[in-house]
This record gives sequence, C-alpha cells and structure tokens, in this order.
Amino acid sequence: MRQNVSINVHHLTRVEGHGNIVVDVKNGKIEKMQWQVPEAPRFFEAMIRGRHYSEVARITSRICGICAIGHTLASVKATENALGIVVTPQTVKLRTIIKHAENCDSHLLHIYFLVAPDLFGAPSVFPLVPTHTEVVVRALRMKRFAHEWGSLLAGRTTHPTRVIPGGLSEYPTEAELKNLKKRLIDLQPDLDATVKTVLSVADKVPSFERQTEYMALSSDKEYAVYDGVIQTVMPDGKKQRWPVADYKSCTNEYVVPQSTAKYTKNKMASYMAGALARFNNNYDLLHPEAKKLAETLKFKPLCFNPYMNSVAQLVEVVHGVKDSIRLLDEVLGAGYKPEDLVKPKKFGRGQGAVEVPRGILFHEYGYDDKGMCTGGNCIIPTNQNHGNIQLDLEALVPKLLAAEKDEKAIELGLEMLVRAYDPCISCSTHYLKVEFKR
Amino acid sequence: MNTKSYFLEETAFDSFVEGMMKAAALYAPVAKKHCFVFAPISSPKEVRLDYDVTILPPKKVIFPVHQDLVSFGQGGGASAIRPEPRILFGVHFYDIKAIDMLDLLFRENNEDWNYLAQRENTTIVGSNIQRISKRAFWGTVGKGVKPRGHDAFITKLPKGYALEVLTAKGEKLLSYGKFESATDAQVTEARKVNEDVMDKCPEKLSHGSHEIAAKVRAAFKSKLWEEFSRTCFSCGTCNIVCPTCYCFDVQDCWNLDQISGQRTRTWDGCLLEDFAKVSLGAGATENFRDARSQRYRHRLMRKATYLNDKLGGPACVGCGRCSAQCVPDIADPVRIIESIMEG
Amino acid sequence: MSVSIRFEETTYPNIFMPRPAEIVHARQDTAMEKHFTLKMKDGEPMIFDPGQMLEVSVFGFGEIPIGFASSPTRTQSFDIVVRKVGRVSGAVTALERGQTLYVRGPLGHGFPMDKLRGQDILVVAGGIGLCPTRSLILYILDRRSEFKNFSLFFGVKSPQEQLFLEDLALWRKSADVKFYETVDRPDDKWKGNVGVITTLFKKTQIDPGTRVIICGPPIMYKFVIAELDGIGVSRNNIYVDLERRMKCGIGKCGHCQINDEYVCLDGPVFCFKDIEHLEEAFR
Amino acid sequence: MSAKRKVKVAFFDFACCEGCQVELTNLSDPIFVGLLDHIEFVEFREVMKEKTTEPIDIAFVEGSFTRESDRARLEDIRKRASIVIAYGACAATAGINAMKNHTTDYKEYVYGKDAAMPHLDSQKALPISAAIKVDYALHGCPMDRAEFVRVVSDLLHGKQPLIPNYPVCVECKMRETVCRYELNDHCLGLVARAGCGAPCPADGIPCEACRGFWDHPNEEAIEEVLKSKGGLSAERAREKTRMFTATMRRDA
Ligand SMILES: Cc1cc2nc3c(=O)[nH]c(=O)nc-3n(C[C@H](O)[C@H](O)[C@H](O)COP(=O)(O)OP(=O)(O)OC[C@H]3O[C@@H](n4cnc5c(N)ncnc54)[C@H](O)[C@@H]3O)c2cc1C
Ligand code: SF4
Ligand code: SF4
Ligand code: SF4
Repeated sequence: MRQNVSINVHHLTRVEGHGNIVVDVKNGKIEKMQWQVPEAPRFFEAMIRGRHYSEVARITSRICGICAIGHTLASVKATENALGIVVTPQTVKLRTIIKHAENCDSHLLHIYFLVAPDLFGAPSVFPLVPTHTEVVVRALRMKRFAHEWGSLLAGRTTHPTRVIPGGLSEYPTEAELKNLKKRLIDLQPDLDATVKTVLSVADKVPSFERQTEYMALSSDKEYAVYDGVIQTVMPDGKKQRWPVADYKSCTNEYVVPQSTAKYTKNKMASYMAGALARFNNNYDLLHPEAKKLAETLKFKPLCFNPYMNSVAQLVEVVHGVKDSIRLLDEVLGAGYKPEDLVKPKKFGRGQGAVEVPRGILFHEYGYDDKGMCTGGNCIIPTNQNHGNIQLDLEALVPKLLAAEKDEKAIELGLEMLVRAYDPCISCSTHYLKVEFKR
Repeated sequence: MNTKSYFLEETAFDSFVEGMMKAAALYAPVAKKHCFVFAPISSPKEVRLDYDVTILPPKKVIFPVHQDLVSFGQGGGASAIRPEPRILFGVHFYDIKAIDMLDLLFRENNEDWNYLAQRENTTIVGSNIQRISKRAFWGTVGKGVKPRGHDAFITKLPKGYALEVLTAKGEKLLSYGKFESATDAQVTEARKVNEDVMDKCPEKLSHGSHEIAAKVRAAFKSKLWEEFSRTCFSCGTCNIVCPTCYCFDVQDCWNLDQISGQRTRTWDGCLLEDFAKVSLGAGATENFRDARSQRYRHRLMRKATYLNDKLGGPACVGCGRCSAQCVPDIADPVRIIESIMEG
Repeated sequence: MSVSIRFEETTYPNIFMPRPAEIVHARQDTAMEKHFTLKMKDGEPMIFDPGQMLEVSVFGFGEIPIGFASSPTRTQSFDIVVRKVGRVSGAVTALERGQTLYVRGPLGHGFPMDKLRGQDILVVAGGIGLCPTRSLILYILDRRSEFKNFSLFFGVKSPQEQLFLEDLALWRKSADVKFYETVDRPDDKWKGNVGVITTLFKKTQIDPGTRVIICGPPIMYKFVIAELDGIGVSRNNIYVDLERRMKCGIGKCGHCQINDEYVCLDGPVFCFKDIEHLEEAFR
Repeated sequence: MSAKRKVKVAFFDFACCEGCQVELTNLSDPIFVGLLDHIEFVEFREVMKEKTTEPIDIAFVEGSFTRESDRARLEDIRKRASIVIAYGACAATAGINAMKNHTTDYKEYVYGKDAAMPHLDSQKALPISAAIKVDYALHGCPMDRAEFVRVVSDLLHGKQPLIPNYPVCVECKMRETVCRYELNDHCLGLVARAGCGAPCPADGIPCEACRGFWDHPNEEAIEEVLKSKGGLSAERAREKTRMFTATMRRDA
C-alpha cells in the first residue's frame, strides 16, 4: 500500500463550475480527503427580493446555464403554486417534453464531452476530432438536435423564454410539432450508434459500490421528470414518499467550511440524486425500449455503483426520446392549439420540484399581494450530492491505495467519480436562504 | 393599356388564390396576433384582405430587410442579384404610392437593379381598404399624388370582388381565377367603395402639401423638435416601419471558410445614433446629427419637405405606422405638422 | 484550404459590383496614411475630375469613399491616399504593391474646372484634406498657364502628420505656387509657422476675386469662411469639399445627406453659396 | 492567416452560470467543426482537461468580477492574451450578478450568521473591465451564437468586430414582432443594445435588456413609458432596469 499521496485537483475540469479534490495521505493514513466547492457565491436570494412574479424564473434561470430549463420549470411551478395557478393538461405535457429535451441534452453533453474522453483515454473531446471524427460529429449533431428540440417549445435552451407562469408564452405550429416527432423517430440510428459507442468502452467503467440512499421525484403514472412527489429508496429496497411541500424535512441543509455550497442529508448520512437515483427509484416506469437497453447492459436496480450514473443517463436518453414521441402523439391527438395563460388566483407561498439532469430540484417562493417576491429558497441536486461525493471519495481512496495505484491513477479515479455525478457546481452555490420576510 | 374590369364570385376567391400560388411566390396580408403582416401564403385561408395595416410595409417583398449585393470568394466578386417571380397581393393604395416613390428613387441618377430586378419580377395587386387603422391619415396627405405602380386592383363587393386590370402583368392574373367581365354597376360600385373610404381616416392634416413643406422647412430652428423628442429612444422604429424609408447600411461578412462571403445591405434608420457618424482617425469621431432632436427633425424634414420636388408631394403616404408603433407616441406626423402649422 | 464558389451570371447590371485594380505602387506616407498608385486590371483608363471620389473596397472588410489624389491629366494610373481610421481603411492600408483593391467610380461631382480656369486660385487644405485637393493642385500645376495666381495653404496638427513630403518639398521651392504651411503643435525641428490654418491669411494678400477651395476637418470651415468674408471673397466663388458618412456613393443609402442634398451625388464639392443656407452643412 | 497557424483560443470562467460556454456546444456540427479549421482550443475547463501557460490569441472570459481574490487570475489572463473578450453579460456588464449591488445587506441577508466566513467573500459584482482591460464584449445572457461566430471570424482577419449601437426595437421591428406595448405588456427593448435579433418579444415576453444598455439609453423616458404604457407601478418602473443593467444605470 502506498504511504504518501498528495493530490490537489484545483478547479476540476470537465465539470460545470469549480470544484477541488484534496487528498492527503501520510504514512498510509488519510489525513485529509476533501471535496471542495470554491465557486464564487452569487446571492440569488438578494436578487429576487422585491421582483415581480413574472420576472422571478427569468432571474433564477441564471443560477445555472446547464439546467436553465429545469430551474425555469421548478421556479415557474413554485410560483404557480404560490399564485394558485393550475396549468392545463396540454401545458403539462408540453413542459414534460421540454424537460425530456433538457435531460437528453445535458446527458448527451455529459456522456460525450465530459465522460467519453476518460473512457477513450483522452484529456478532452478535441483530440478525438481527428481520431474519432464520426463520434465527435455525431455528438455535436445529437447535441444540436436536443437543443433544437428544447428550443422549439421553450424558445431556447439556455435561459428559456417561453416557459412562464400560467403556461407557455408562444407556441410552435402543429406542423412544427409533427416535424419534431418525425425527427425524434429519425434519431434512432444515432441512438443506436451512441449505445454502441458506450458498449465499446463499457468495460472501462470502474467497479465500485457503496450503499446509500437515493432520492428522486416519483409518480404512479410515469417515470417522473416534470411532476411527482419526493421518494427515496434505501439500500434494502424500502421506499418512502413525502409531498414536495415537505422538501425541507428531507433535505436538511447544512453548511461545511470547505464549500460555498450547502450540503444535505435525509435518513442516512448522505443520499444521491440524479439519473442513477431516478433509475433506482422508478425503474418500473421506464419506457420499454429504455428498459430493454438497461437489460442489454445488465444494468438493474438497485445499483450502488455511482460510476453507473452515466449509464443511467444513457438509459434516460432513450426513455426521454421515446416518451416524448408518446406525449407528442397525445398532444396532437387531443386537438393541439395555443392556449391562453392561466391567471393568478391568489398570492402566497408555493413550492415546485422537477428532475433536472443531476437530480431533484426544489424551488420555493413567497409573494405579497402585489405579486412581488418576498423571499425564496432553492435546493439544487448538486448540493444534495456533495455529501454523497465526499463519502464515496472517503470509501474509494483506501481501495485505490490498497490496489497500489500511483498518484496519477488515483487522481484520475477520483476525478472520474466526481465527474460521474455530473456536478453542476455553478448552480450549487446559488445561496438562497430558507427564511421568509414577513 | 386601358383599364379593364372583371368580377370574381366570392366562392371563386380561394381557387384564384391557389392559382396565383401556383404561378409565383405569393405574398399577402396574414394575421399575426391582432395585427397583420405580409407573408408568403401557403393556403388561401391565410389571406386577410380585411386587414387594417401591416406592421412592416410591403416594400420588404421587393426591398428585403437584408439583401446580398455582391458575393465574393477567391476569384473576386460576383453580382448577387437573383430576383424571383412574385405576386404581391392585397396592397392598400397608400403602400402602392410608397412603392412608386421607391421605384423612382432607386431608378433616378443611378439605376439600382438590386431593387429594380425584383420590382420588375413582382406583380402588384392593390386592394381596397376594408378596415381603417387607428392612426391612418392617408385621406389628407399628398392628395395630388395617385398610386401608379400596381398591375391590378381588387375591390371587395358584397357578393364578390371587382378586379381592375391595369397592365399586361395584371392581365395574366385573369388566367388564375374564374373571372367574368364586370358589369357597369359593379364598376361603379367598386369606384364608390374606394372613394367613400377616403374621408374616413381618424386623423387628418388640415393643410396642403406645399403649405406644410414651406412651414415645416421654416421651422428648422424651432424649439419644438427638442420638446417632441424629449422621450425619443432613438429606436428607429419610425424609420423601419415606414413604407417610404429606404436608407440602408452595407456590411461584409465572411462565410465559415473565412474566404468567401457576401456584401449585404440592411435597412438602416436616420434616427439611429451612428447614422451620420464618421471616424476621423486616432479614435476621434464626428457625428453630424449628434443630438436626438436633430435626428428626429431630419426624419420629419425628409417626409414633409426634402424630397417633395422629386416626388411631386411629400415622402409620407399617411399610413400611420410610425404614429401607432412609436412607443412614447411622439412620431405621429399629423401631430407634429399640425403643431408647427398652428405655431 | 481552397474554396471555389460558383458565380451564376445574371443579366442585370449591378451598380454595387466593384472592379479590380492592381496596386502598382504603395508607400506609407505618415504613420497613419498610405499612398497607393492603382491601375485598373481591365486596362480601362480612369477618367475623372479633381474632387471626384471612388468607393474602394477590400472584400470581407467593406467599402469606403476615397477621393482621387492624383491629377486627371494622368489617365493610365491614379493615386489615392488612405488614412487608417477604422475597419476598411485599416484593411486597405495593410495592402502592398501587387495586391488587388476593388473600386467603383468615379462618383460624385468634382471641382468645376471651367469656373476655375483663368482665375486666381487659393486652396486651403487641412490635414487629410490635402488628398482630394492634391488632385486639383497637380492639375493646376500641370496646366499652370490656364490659371492666374495660385496659392496653397496647408495646415496639420503636428509636423509628423504632413503628407506628400516630396510634393511639399517641391512646392516650397516652386515658383508656380505660393505655398504656406502651418502646424498647431510644432516639434523641435519645425521652423515654419505655428498656429491654426487661418493664421496663414496674414502671410499673403488674397485678392477678393480669388476662387477658393476648402477641404479639411469639419470644424475648419467656418473659421476659414469668416476669414474670406473679411477679405470680401464672394461666397459664389468659394468651393468646399465635404465629408460625410457614406455607404453607397450613388445617392441611395441616405447616410451622407445634408438637409436635402446628397454629398455623394451633389458633391462632395459644393459651391458654398449653394449650401450656406443648409443648417446641417456647417456647425 | 488561418491556413498557416490556428488561432489559439481559451475560455475562462468566473462568477456566472456557464450558459454561454454551453451555447458553444449548441453551435451545430458543421459550424463547430468548421471553426476548428481555424481555431484551436487551448484551455476550456468545462470540456477539457488541458491547461496552458502559453500565450493565447483570444481569451474569452465569462463571469463577473465579484471578489478581489480573482484579480490575480484575471491579470494573468490579460498578460497572456493578445485579445480579451468579455464573454456574456456577466463579464460584459456584470449582468444579473449586479442585481444585488444596490443593497448593502445582501451577504447577511443570504448567509445569516455564516456571512463572515472568509471563503464567502464577495464584493459588488462588476464587469471584468473593472479589473483588466477588455478589448471587446460579447453581450447577452446568453451571448448570441451567431454573433460569436461573426466576431471570431472578424478577429481571424484582424477586423474590429461591429457590435450594434442601437436599441433592440430595430431588430424586433425587422422581424415584425407585435410590440409588447401593443399587447399591454412592457419591454426594455427601447433601451437595450441590439445584436440578439430580438428573440424575447418574438417569444412572447419582454426584452429584459440582457445585452445591457446601448450607448445612450433614454433612462428618463423608459421610466415614464414603463408607467404610462407598460402599466408598471412607480416603484417597479424605477427598479425595472436592475435586472441586467444595474451597473449601467445613472444611479450605479
Ligand atoms: C467624399 C469623401 C472623400 C474621402 N476621401 C478620403 C481620402 O481621400 N482619404 C482618406 O483616408 N479618407 C477619405 N475619406 C474618409 C474615409 O471614407 C473614411 O475614413 C472611411 O470611410 C472610414 O472607414 P473605416 O471603415 O475605416 O472606419 P470605421 O470607423 O470602421 O467606419 C465604419 C463605416 O462608417 C463609415 N464612415 C466612417 N467614417 C467615415 C468618414 N470619415 N467618411 C465617410 N464614411 C465614414 C463608412 O461607411 C465606414 O465603412 C473620404 C470620405 C468622403 C465622404
Ligand atoms: S420617434 Fe419614436 S419610433 Fe422614432 S426613434 Fe424616437 S422613440 Fe423610436
Ligand atoms: S412617415 Fe409615418 S405615416 Fe408617413 S409614410 Fe412613414 S410610417 Fe407612414
Ligand atoms: S417589443 Fe420591445 S423590442 Fe420590440 S419594438 Fe416593442 S419595445 Fe421594442
């Protein structure tokens, strides 16, 4: 076993936002093992104070440019909840398609741009341009398609324009929706090729397991991404549910000194959110095609290997595409037409949750009788994962040390682990506070 | 060619539109929210001859917002003039008058075929005004100037449409629909419909073009300009929406290969701050219309006086677009002119 | 990478199509100005009046108006001088001998030579205003006998900004032109007059019947004209060469308008009498 | 130029959401690969592990300058880069991060008792030009992809990029969007810098001026118009332009 190791990955690359990994091993003893989040804090709470309800999602969308759609949806849902707005079934379906688009978009980015280079043994996607041109071009093509898919409905994907309290501000034409459906169907060859690419490097996914709690939105109707209640699954397979309004009692935020982001925990010392958490919680409701893929990959719930999060993302890409086709059929079959916005019925307090690529996301706001925001709170999946990342690292380092890996290999193993969580650190340092101004 | 008049049954309208669609790219007024725009037509149902006014004038069909003039590559440059056959259908008379002005302005001194080529390839069908926009004053502006440039004119009658054919291009339209010769009564009725609408504008100028031109010109140094333009945003909306504005900027841009590219002209507006700004070197600049009141004044001078000799009347057709679309509501030529005339 | 784009021929004439001209000579005159001699690649002579201009372009960068700087008595080649002030002028001044410039023109109205012939002439040029007037100056010197007294005032901010140094050296010595120069800010080596251009009026006697040509930075005009008014020069006999923003050079784009006049069509040379009533012409 | 040597491009980020970097991955395959014929990414933390200490031709800096401790890193970037571009609203104008600048209690308000912890240090959010010289700005939240491609193209040729200096209304009118004011809504397009193509009004929402003000916004008039035509309360009208233009306001 190695006696002295010092790793300091300052500003981990190929993650969104800044995170550091610090490992200090002296005489075989782990003296320090820290996952640090030094991202500059941005004070969104101070920003939304006194802003009109129509502006709040536009502001909180800027918490994160990667899950901007998710933040917008969660924010708008919380605002609608606070304002007594119940959106139409068509809106729910269209927003669910938007949510699928974001998850696929982000998953593709993560799989192809952030994870694949490790598996192909490259430092980034750029050296792969000459050696794996076909893969890179496909990645860019699929990424662009996911962007167009989301933009068709949401206006754009980075800080979406059309998702506003009460519904959608503008609508695509029926012909455009039909065309979207066609393009989703036509995506099959690219999907197949993506699966093949992942299969070709699947043996490189490290094996490592640590039992933990998994939290995700859950619903009896569907594999929840846009709507549902909070659910966790414990290592023994037991599941428990809470209403979204109780989110604080399941997240229990706390501050740690090495981080500008807050940490969370529920029943166990930490829990995981994200694709793997959704997979572990809601496997039964996956689209059959997605399930088939999971079976091919011999990937079953409960899976305790965090590195498999990227594989769960792949499964969700297939699910998102197929489920969107289903939803489009439903929307088009039910006499699709642009709808007026649902108007506010009251002003008060409300919560909203959606599943963003990295896991369950909560927003909460209060509004005064003029519709101005009195305060808000927002709990971000990456924050929810920080505790789990720390515990995983603590469990992983001794294993890597025992396997006599050199510093470089240990560093890579640790980086890959953090990256598997796809941490979106920019949003995790939003710092919204829980208290409400009266 | 002598004017000939025809009649189209209400029920034959859609097939006429389809006929035109087959013959050429068809542009006509369509609804956009509660407003209207000229747009390519893909189904007769979209055509809304009952529009009041469009956001942008139909000049865009001939003189597009962005237009490549020259393309370039390793071997040098090449002309980018590529007209396509178009039918511009349902143009109100005031917009025809504006196109007449552009025809003259793009032809005089130096013929600009970047405009003229598409103009020659466009068949213009006027239509009567079924609804009057809330700021129109076409009834009283430049009364001596009549629309000339259209090829045909369609007037909605209770049971169908009267079509007046004025040119050979207009005559071709007859083959796209089931037209019959118009009766004298129908011709008279159509004329009456178009005459009656003339005094229905919500806004009116109370003086003639010459009087206005002289007095507005004399008011160049008036304080009014500054007062009026206090809330002006220099947003150029009054230029961009005007059917008689035709100023443009020209910029070059490379394609992705970084070798080929195009020289493109884009609508510009004299209300925009940099419109008359020049570089003098070493970072120094001179703006010949630096103050927003100067730019604001220039537009009105141009509409009411500067071009009158050339055009035989003011360079304003009274569409009311600038009046309605200026957010602080300070661009209305009637209000400006009336207060100068009173002053 | 080689790129071939297919150019389709169209039957319409395109007034925006520039023609290639070869740079047969290029020289950096000052830190900011570069002097080019051009020859049309199609071999056509360039026939122009002094004071007319060209639209000069470099593809990808754009097109700018530039005055002729050589005498029209020379037809096989012509000169322009370009000051580097921005995008297009920056690209033009980066070109060297053997490279290609694209030009459209000649455009606009130049100096009314028939009204200048047989008269006393004074040219007042400030800074780069010497470029378009150089065309006239060289023309007069070429046909000296057709003109009577000929004086030239030239002012720049600092000695380094003086253009056409060889010309200046010749003119200083020449008996054909009474040449006076001044700088606003002298350096150690400067021995000549110091002060704004109007200080040169003290140096010589200008006859009230003189035809005067003024070209320079925007603020220069009104001071020079005040001086000429004092002498009693008729405003009918004063010609100004104006500069405005220009995008087409053919009277369409609207940028160069001064009240109802288009600088590119009606000018850039105007008889002062014709535009003195235009509020926007001078400040 | 491009055939001989690829231009070295690097991306750096400070306080921001990184959406502008994500926008690059939305460029589409032909454009992205096409750009790679001419440029070479030498540092781009979000998608690559490689880092460089070498000179850089163009540095795109995303995010606001919010803490003194970032100054040295910014200065180092400036030293190594021939051209520094403020990339996106956060860098160009401090964008949304500056919304809190006019309040003094934001730290306590947000952190409560933890406000004094040193790693939570944050001053007012400022554009990066407050720390280093910036050559050009790519405005917008997010920045506009088409403008990015054009600016890169211009810089490849050594041409100074043209950034529009007029209000968004110009582009909004050009695409014939029904004006928000016509729909009894409000809009900041009247004072916002164009260049984005006015997507927001076309998508049924007001322009929030994410590209900042153009050079001479009529601030007095916008407040008036927000009230008289946009139906905003006096207070909302006064506060409205804090969302993306807090650092550019008269009272900043
Ligand atoms: C009639 C006339 C004759 C001229 N003769 C000469 C000459 O002989 N030598 C010379 O060096 N310069 C001359 N100029 C000035 C020259 O045209 C400008 O310096 C040039 O247009 C600057 O363009 P740019 O792209 O380099 O600058 P930028 O600052 O990048 O300008 C952008 C655009 O603004 C317009 N513009 C900016 N400044 C001017 C300006 N001063 N005049 C007109 N348009 C401008 C142009 O369309 C230009 O493309 C003349 C101008 C006019 C009107
Ligand atoms: S007058 Fe009105 S429309 Fe015209 S620039 Fe000013 S604010 Fe805009
Ligand atoms: S000035 Fe105004 S009313 Fe007159 S033609 Fe132009 S837009 Fe219409
Ligand atoms: S919607 Fe906004 S940007 Fe568009 S014209 Fe109206 S005020 Fe201007």
